[in-house]
Amino acid sequence: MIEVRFFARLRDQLGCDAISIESVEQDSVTLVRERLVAEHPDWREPLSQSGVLFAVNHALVKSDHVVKDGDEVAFMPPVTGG
Amino acid sequence: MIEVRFFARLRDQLGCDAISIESVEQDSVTLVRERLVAEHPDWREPLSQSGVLFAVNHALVKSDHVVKDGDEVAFMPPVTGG
Amino acid sequence: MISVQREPFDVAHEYKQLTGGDVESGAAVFFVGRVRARNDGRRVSGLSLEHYPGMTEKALEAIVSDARERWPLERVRVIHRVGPMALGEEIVFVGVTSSHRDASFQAAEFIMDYLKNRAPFWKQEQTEEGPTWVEAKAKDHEALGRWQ
Amino acid sequence: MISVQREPFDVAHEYKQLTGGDVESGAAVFFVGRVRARNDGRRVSGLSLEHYPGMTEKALEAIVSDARERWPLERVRVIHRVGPMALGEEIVFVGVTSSHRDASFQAAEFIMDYLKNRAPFWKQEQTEEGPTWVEAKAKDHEALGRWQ
Repeated sequence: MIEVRFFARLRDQLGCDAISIESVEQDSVTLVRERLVAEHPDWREPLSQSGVLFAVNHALVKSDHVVKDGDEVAFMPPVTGG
Repeated sequence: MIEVRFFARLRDQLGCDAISIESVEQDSVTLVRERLVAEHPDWREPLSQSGVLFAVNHALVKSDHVVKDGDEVAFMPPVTGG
Repeated sequence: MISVQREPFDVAHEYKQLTGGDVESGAAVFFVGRVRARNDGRRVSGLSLEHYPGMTEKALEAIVSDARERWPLERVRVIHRVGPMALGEEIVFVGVTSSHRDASFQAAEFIMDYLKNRAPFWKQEQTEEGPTWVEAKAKDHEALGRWQ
Repeated sequence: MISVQREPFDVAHEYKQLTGGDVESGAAVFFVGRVRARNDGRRVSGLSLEHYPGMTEKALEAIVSDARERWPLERVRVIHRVGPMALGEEIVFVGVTSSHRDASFQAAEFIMDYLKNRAPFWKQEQTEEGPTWVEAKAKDHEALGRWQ
């Protein structure tokens, strides 16, 4: 399984903090997003917004990053700390 | 009269804190220095060191700055505060 | 040293910790970011900061470690608060000491620039229209350009 | 506000003065320069700072006024000590607040760069060979280039 987490504005838009999904062969952040959108069509637009950041196991990654069973994937809006 | 002042290492090299000299027509910092050196030949080298700064009435100036009767002229080594 | 905490911090204490007992590093630079009453023209009455526990500390450690590779630094301190904060309260503290003035200025600015773009914090402002997520600024993103 | 003084200053107090009661300027940058035990490889046991009374304040005011023309600043504080100082003691404090992070960083650095090149202060170090006037550094002079 893959644990997917959402933060801040993105979490509010989706109405979801976290969701578990099955992992697949040759998985990637992009593929995780596609499976989420297939399940929740109204998530397509928020998850495709420009500037959305991806983290796998607490490190920022690009969308083609390989995702393995047991990984934690996060979708986050652009950060605004400091 | 012109009040001439020396600071820090330059003052130590000249063995002089301050000296008053006559003002002349069309005076300048360069001319003040020439009159000082004419009077004290051993001041030529310290007063001609590269990096020596000139101030007239508490403002940094270039060596061709016009000097008037009553002005305060300062010769200073490069500054090292901060 | 890095702290992500709900509690306020004390700038005076942090300054003492950063410089105390050290007679080798002559230059100390500090940045303090505070909650302000106006942002992009909106009146703000308070702030709430969300973060990604577990990732936040790692992201900040990576930034500090990058800074240490670029400049000869002595002590580095980063504190970032999370949770609710009132107007005027301190949000973030970055302190850097070095024997080189340039290094401490640049490292402090570098850490802030990367923190603004890479550390998983999100600000929600209390405004007249209710709680509003703060938009990321293009300017903050462009600021990274100077370090690349 | 500018002070040239023999007495030590208190960084905690200066921080409070700079930020107290202000909820508009979110960014504060501070530089503190301290007496260090080593300079260009020499062991230093103390410092004495000479200045040019009457010119010093004017030079610092001109620098701060230049900074205010370049960046939108709120409060600016410059303190420079003169006279004898022990290892670890604070020599100089520059504090700048602004609603812009960039402005406060750049103005503080600008003020230090110009102070190092234009303000009439001279350091004399106590070393094993007796009191020694500190040599100006080419690097400090080159630092001005970035502002021109």
